Amino acid sequence: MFRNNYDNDSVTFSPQGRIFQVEYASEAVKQGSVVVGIVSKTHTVLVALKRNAEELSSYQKKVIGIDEHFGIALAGLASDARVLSNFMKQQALASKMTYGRPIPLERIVTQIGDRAQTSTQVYGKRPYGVGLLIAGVDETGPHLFEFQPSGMTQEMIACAIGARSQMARTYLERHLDEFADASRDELIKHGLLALKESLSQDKELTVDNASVGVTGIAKDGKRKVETFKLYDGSEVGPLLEAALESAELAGGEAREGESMEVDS
Amino acid sequence: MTSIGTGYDLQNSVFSPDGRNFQVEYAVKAVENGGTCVGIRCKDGVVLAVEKIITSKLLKPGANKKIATVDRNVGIVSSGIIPDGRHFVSRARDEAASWRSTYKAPIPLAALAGRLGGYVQAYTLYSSVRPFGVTAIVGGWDSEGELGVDGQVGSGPSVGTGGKKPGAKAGGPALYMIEPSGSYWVSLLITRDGIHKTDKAHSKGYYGAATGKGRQTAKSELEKLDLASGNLSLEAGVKEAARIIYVAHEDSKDKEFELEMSWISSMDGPTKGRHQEVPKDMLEEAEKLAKKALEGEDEEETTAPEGETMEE
Amino acid sequence: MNHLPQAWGRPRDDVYGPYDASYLQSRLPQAHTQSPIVTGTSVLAVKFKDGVVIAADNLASYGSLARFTDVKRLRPFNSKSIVGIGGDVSDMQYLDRLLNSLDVTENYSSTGHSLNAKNLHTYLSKVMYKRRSDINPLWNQMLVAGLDGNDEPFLSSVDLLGTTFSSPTLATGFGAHLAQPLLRKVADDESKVADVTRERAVEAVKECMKVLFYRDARSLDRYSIAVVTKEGGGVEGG
Amino acid sequence: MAITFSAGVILGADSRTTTGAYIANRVTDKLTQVHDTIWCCRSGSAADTQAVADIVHYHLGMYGITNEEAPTTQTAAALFQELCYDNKDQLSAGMIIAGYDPRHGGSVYSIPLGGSLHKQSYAIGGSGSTYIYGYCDSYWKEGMSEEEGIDFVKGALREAIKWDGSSGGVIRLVVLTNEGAIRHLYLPDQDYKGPGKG
Repeated sequence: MFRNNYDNDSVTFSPQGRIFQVEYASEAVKQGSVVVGIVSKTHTVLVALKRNAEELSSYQKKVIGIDEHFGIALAGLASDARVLSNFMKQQALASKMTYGRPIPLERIVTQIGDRAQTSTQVYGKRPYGVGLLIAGVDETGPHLFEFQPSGMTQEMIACAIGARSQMARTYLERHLDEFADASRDELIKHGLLALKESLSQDKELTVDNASVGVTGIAKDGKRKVETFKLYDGSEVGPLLEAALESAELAGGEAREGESMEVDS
Repeated sequence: MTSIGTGYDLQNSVFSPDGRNFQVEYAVKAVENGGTCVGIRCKDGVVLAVEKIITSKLLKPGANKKIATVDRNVGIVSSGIIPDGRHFVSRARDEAASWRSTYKAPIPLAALAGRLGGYVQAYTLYSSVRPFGVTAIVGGWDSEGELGVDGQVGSGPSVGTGGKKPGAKAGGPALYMIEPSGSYWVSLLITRDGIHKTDKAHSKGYYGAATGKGRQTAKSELEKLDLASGNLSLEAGVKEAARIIYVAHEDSKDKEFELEMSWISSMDGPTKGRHQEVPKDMLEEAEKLAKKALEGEDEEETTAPEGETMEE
Repeated sequence: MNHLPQAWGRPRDDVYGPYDASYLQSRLPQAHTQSPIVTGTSVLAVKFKDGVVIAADNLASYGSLARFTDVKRLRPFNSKSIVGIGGDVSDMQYLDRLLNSLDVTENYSSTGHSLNAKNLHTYLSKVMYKRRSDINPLWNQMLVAGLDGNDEPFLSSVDLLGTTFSSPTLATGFGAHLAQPLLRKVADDESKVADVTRERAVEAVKECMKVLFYRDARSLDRYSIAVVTKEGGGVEGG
Repeated sequence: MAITFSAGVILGADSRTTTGAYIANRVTDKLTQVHDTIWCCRSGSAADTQAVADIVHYHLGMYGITNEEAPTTQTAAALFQELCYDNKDQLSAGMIIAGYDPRHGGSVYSIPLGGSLHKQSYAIGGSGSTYIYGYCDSYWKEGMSEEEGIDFVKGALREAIKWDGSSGGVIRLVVLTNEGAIRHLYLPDQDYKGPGKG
């Protein structure tokens, strides 16, 4: 029934020092649809592929705004993500209330990391079955963090998690050097294209299944932060068009090249 | 691994017939795969260093600090399960804060190490929890000057306090290593200070400590430094720590890594008794020297066999 | 005979009339009635174009007795702000420790986040309001001087009720009556602050400290004065 | 009262305890030991101050055992302050804490009614203290010898006993130095000149 004797709970180490229950929880993240995050010097974006359970049902929410200055994208158990996002909303409000300052991202990320760690060390709890990308702006600029069920959190330049996310990561690694100086639009474009890489053969990005969240440093002097903006449904249309257009330009050449080779 | 299949290793807090606690031993395995950490107690401060293996190109360089600050004068670095390390640090901060709220002064390192050892040990006692998958190095500086009471006002006699024992030493650098079992002075490189009294209050812990994947190499390098003589300065210690991390990394050369270092000096030293990151230029300088030292070693190694062949 | 447990051991109603139990319910919510014992008097502060000047004398009075004459009542916070505290000295020391622990937790990470004077003032106002709502107030009046998120001079007050007030010049305690009118001559509204030099502000505060020493019976001629600017803040004895 | 001097600290007190105008105890010992070389002077409610001193005595004992190091005067002052501050509504306790440790030498702390903590070079407290502010301010010198220190404390206490109805009886002193704690006793019928040490 069990793969081995050491994977029944998260309070048992395997002889190699592994905790299988935590590793299995990471598998739950890989079951979720893919989400991508990228950060530049001025902006940070989250791009997600939404799934619907059946043809006529609505799509599962993948990107959630937490506070004015940051939002999250999730892959895995959505209900676990809701627990964490509610917690983050509370903490963000508490920071605003007590200090009148937007909560520093590193701090909120550490807090959920510490919370998740607890459920990997105590019997009767299970690890969270969700991975998160946390993107936002604070006093020290734009940031992107990855959160894993183990409680591990890392600051990233770009990241993709969820089903088939390896392809998106390959895209991100290939374009890594372009992100720092990318404009807001370019960053969204990269996000969507990375996401596109991870789609299965029969799927395409549409206004129904793509979500984009953006925040960044505001251009006009007084307000420092561009409020976290979530693009869903028809709003995604123009972003998608722009991205696919540029992809066709680049992709078209490549395909031509390929066919040329075949011809010769 | 004779334990596997006997059933005594399936639960924490269970002894095997030969008196072992396997779950704790397995936790140590988790540590042995972690990035190498080194701590050096110099005559005028403490250095902490860690090898951070770069697991993905997408990680933000220079971010994701692994050395944490506790109160103002203590640093902690750990090898093993990183989130467990964060839990450990969080507990250390709580202990330091709790000490402050009772005694209105910073917690002495010996007391902090003792409390943390107790905390970690408690996680080996119950089947409802698992042991910590980390070995942590705790380094800091106990203030050597007069300590006031937090919040006090007034200044006392302007001529200074009377009757101070001349040459009475207080405070100084301290370094401890806490393992998954909760033990914190059993170490391969523990040479207790023979000059001073060896009770808890006068113990400063280890001269040098190393854990993680490259600990064996690091320990033998530490032993070469003759730390017990108390001659190594903090500045030199920073360079040695960097070099040791580089040497210890040789075994996993194929993986790229980032070096992170922090230090704590005396009250009149460069960090004024605070735990801080080693300044960037100093870190780069230390890295440069470390690389040079490594190259030098390689040359020796490559020339030596050549020499042999020549003789033949 | 009445068998209710509440009536056990009490005089019988039919013989002595209904029992007056009102005294049993006379407990009010737990209230920590307290009043300040060892106290500090006024704190003064003036904004100028690059920062804020703040001052308070070094006296802690015990009633009318000038009991402690070496009490520093200006408390720097992370080199960007200074809090001047009047009122109960034991509560001032509590606040000092509170700010100390806040500073420790704020410095756990070295990634460049730090609380500015405005954040600090918001925090203190919540602390003060929470304590007054618990009917256990911290018996103090405070001025928070420093720079806000845009590096503009910041000056605001909080009192034992959690009331906050902001103005280019502020004074607590006796100073609110004696010094504030004089300080308003330097800058009576926010638009004038840009014309006030550091020297002018320091001079005005020193003049007011002198007036207060002459007219406040709980004051001392030794005081601390501090100037906070972008370059940081420093307290000096005077 | 307690003072710092060149080799440590000296604590001194009269010995009168009153209930209203009646002298309940004419040979009270108001100088209480809370650790080897950390002592305190108690004023205010006898019950309250004894209870507080007992609690601190316990904590300092535990501190010494668990940390394998004697507590400093600062540790004692912190514990006293916490108790007096947190329970200010219930307590009527004015404490002076004086102690010697090799690290800090002699230190004197005063904790008046509200529970604030003041580091001082000398401290006076209790009902009689109001009568000797002038005396102490005039005759105080920093870094006195032991003999000068004893004379200063005795002189001040004699004034307090003279003018304050609530002060009286014998004068008790404790001298704390690197050598440890030494008690002195001075009796009114010997004009406060003896028997002295021991």
